[in-house]
Amino acid sequence: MKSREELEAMARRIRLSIAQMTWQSGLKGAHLGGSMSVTDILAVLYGEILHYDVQNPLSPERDRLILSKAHAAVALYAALHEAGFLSKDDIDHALQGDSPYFEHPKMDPTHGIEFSGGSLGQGLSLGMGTALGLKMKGNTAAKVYVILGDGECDEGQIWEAAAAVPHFGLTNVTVIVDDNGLQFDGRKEDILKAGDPAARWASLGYDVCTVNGHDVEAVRAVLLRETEKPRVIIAKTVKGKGVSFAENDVTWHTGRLTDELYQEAIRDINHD
Amino acid sequence: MNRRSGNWGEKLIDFSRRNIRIWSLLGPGGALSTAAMELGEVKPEVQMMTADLNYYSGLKRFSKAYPGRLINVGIAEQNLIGVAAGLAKEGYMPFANTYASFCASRCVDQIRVNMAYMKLPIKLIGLSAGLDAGVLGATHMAVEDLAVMRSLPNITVLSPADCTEIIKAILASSETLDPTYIRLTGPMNMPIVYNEDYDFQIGKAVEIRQGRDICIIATGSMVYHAVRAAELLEIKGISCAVINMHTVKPLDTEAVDAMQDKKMIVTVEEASIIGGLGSAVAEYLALQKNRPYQIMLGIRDSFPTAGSYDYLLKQCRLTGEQIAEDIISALSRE
Amino acid sequence: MLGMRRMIGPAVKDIIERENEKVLFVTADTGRYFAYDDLLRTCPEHVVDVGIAEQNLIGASAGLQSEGFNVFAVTYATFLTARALEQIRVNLGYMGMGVKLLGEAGGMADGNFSMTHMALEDFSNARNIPNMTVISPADGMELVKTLVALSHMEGPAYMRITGRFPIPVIYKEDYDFQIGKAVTLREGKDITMISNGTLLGEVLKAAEMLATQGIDCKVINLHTVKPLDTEALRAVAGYKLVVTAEEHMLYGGLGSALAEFYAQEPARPRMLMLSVGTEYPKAQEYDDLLKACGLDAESMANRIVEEIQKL
Amino acid sequence: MVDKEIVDVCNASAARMRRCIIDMAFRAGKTETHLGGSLSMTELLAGLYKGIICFRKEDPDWQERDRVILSKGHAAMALYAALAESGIIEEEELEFFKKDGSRLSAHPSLGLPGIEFASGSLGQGLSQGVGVCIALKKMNNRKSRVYVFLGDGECNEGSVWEAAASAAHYGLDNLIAVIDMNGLQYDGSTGTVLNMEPMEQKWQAFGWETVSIDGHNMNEVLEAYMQHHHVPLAILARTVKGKGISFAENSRKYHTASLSSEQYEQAIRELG
Repeated sequence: MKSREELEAMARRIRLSIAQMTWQSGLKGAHLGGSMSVTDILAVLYGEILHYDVQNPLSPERDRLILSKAHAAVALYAALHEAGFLSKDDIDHALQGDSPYFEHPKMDPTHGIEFSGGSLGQGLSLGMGTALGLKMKGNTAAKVYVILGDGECDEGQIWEAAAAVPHFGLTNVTVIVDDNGLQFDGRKEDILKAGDPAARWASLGYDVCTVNGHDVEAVRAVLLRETEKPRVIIAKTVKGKGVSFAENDVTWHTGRLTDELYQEAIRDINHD
Repeated sequence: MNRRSGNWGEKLIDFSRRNIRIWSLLGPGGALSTAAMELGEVKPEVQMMTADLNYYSGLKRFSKAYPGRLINVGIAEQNLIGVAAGLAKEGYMPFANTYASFCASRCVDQIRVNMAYMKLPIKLIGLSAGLDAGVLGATHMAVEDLAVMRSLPNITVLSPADCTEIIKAILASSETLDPTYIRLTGPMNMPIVYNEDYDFQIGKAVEIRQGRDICIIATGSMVYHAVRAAELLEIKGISCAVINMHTVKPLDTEAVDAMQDKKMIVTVEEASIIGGLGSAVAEYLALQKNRPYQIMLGIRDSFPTAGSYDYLLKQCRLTGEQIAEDIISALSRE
Repeated sequence: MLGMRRMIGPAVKDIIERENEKVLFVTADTGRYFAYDDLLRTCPEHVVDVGIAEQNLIGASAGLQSEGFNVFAVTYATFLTARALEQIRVNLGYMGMGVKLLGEAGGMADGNFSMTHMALEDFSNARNIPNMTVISPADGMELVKTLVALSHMEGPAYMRITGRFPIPVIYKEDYDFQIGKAVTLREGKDITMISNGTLLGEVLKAAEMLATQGIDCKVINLHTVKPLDTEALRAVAGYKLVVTAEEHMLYGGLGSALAEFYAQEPARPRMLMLSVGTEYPKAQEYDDLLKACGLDAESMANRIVEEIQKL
Repeated sequence: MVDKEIVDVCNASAARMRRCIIDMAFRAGKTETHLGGSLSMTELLAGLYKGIICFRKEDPDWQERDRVILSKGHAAMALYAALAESGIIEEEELEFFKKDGSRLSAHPSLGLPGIEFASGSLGQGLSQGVGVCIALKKMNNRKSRVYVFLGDGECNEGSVWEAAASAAHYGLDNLIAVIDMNGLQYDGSTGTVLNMEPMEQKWQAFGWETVSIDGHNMNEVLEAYMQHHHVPLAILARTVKGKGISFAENSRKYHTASLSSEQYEQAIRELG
């Protein structure tokens, strides 16, 4: 098992890559806020939880990770780089020119990207179908992880799929909600209150737990806990986490990093 | 996953006259069921899927014969496509069905991303396309589905003419990994176009009837009515070819080219005249040097009032007699 | 650098204050894209945000409209016309609720976000719904004129907002805008180019390039894709080539609408349909996308010259 | 307790409505009609139209009317019977149900007095109701209330949950969703097709008040309608599909069915 420090160091490297890709994207900018909020979760997943083999990326036994909140693509690219699926070169060219690694991930399982994304609300259905397919094939080794945004849970399709996962007995599914409390137009609370999200999932038959999404050990602990039911982990996070000027600021949903801001971001991340 | 070779020639399905009559009696649902049973037998990767229309789609028999191979996601069409995508990616070949009016509208974004963009081998079957469910009102009439599916890239669009062709189309679609939309038009006791076995190939139109003066290009249920119209026109001395354009996309442009010498081209479809087969033919001809005059018959740009199938066909002027009348009046205009 | 969409918020505010206080701005978590801040501050009672729930956006808009409001329902063009297509079909098409849909990032404006955020089938999906009016304004002035016209219009409509910053200036002076009435932007006698939206900036440049090669090119702004201005189209049926240019997939859009129309006419001009094509383009910047799809001025001019040589 | 007299009036009305529904179904001949789901909601509609809502039959567009939206549009027969019972349409017009070109189509369409929205495509009515309620609030109309009738199977649709979240977010205390929980959908029991239970917790988790009743007990029905609520209210009415006709009760086959003469005679006998 990796130490807390190792996981945190990995998260820090991911954050630095995110900042770098955002900066090198120039005027385009990138979805910095929602990428930083999901970083620690991805660090734990790729650092410790997910089973994958870079040499054999299509192994049937691999765990499937579906980033439904696909606008956090840069976080995924950075994590895939940590995992060894993407090279440094890939990261250095991401979001530029005709790089295949642009604002939303494009399906490329050999590089760890299970599905294309960009249209919110679709990932849990994909996860459900994948899990069902695995179950039907008798593949009990592979697990399915779906990462949703809290704003994304406005979409009705999420609730169609959410009802179906326990109904089909897909206990190999883990849903992680990156609950950073902000969506494009403002605070979740102001745009569309979620009521009691944990109760929503619980009423459907999930094992629900809430965790500090930036505490790598806590995240690891809930991911390692055995359950009989499909799981939902509501990860309380901070949008823009680690970059002081972007934290909890809705305008940093997408943003551009000038040279100065990039330097400031690097300082912040390294001192966090 | 072991795939049996695609030679349906030595297949289990017997395209005998007797069977053709039985399939016609059972209608599109029965044909789907027959094809599904065959696929269940020879293609282990095939999964049937539905959104609370297990009975309606005629797949009850399949689900009994192949337990666990019919996935019903409930009344949740968007989820239907997403789940199909997940299955497709894991190596299955999902045949998902729901009402054509819903699959071409409620879950277009999901179709767009999973089928058109990711090109996952999902076969989507639109039940009661056109006016078959018209008695249930405009919500259940699928008139824009051809246009919607055609504008999306990478999706093969099939619209078989009778129950025999429905079976052939479904079986043929299982031979490719192309995302495919199969549009089932026509009622129970569906008129028979093909009385005997014939060669069906995706993308290859069938000249059902030869003619000198004009050409009717029809698809789906309208092929039968087009033949009927051609027979009526023959009596009036107008010699009329009929083409069954069962594959609306990709369009068989060679078949259209062969008709360019005709005085007039008529397209007939049980679908909106905007964006469907008529439009596909017009788009192609628009780029040619000498384009024949074309009239486009189909459902005018409106929602017909609810009613029985026969009533609606008449309301939309899509019976053989009405098609013949409209052709004659167009000829007199031209 | 978001271009025309940033004009929506202020324009709607203006309409509410000066023209029509029944107007509501209903959005699905994309209000900020439309610079609605000022609108939100000065007339918050005119703003409704339903969250990232496009299907609910349309249903709720229909409910509001049925109670006598004039609703502008605004979000990404592709999520309106794809995710919520059935709700549009039933509420706006079938029931005829006069909700006005404003779709941002029409065409490839947000192309760097990949095809999920490009609206490349929106003309097709909107056009085949009965009762719909479909409009794509060419520049800032036309956008404002369209919004005002829509706020007074009865039936349902879809407005597509295209392009990035800077918005090309198509109209240098005031002109008469009417829904359904095409505008001739440039006279010419050899061929006709028909387009709409900000792409007209490229089209006009292409016409200039063609002029230097001795090809006299008329340019028509067919801002209303449905209903078609049949009079204007008949008037150019005698040209030796009618070129359509659109930020849309090849099938089902502006070019198809014209092909359908001319097919049934006595005079049927040869057409050339310039479009995104039959494959989704790769995600990249807007200007690069135009080039990749052959929709920049130079590629269009070259393609037309090639076509004319074949005639 | 509700006044016994009102209960009796409403029950009598429900009995007449059942008779109308059976007549309509029988007159439709061989075409199948949605018998089961119409009979399950007869008391719910009778109680509403006879005991609760305000409308002016001579002025169906009266601003202060209560609005009724039949989201489960396939139960149109029940709604038509209720409209005839309340004098909004003539009872004679029921004879034209489902006839070619008639105003009484299999699913409600606009043009018939008392129909607020056309329906037939499941999952759309609650959104329309949300829009109407917001509009009423904006217009300071505090009198009108909006009743949306949903099926339990219909709650599979994600769009229902988009609307549910939004109704709670906007605090729509003028909105009442009535869920006809007859436990059967087209393909079988709601539990086997896609389990949505426990419904009560689910609606509560989306921020609604709930009340569970026996949907055939008029006393409970009326009390539920009269319940005060500060957020939107979901009335979860347990009902019997095909209620009142022994051979149709709880039978999936009678979701849609045609009636033979013998069946019709038997149904009339059983209704008394």
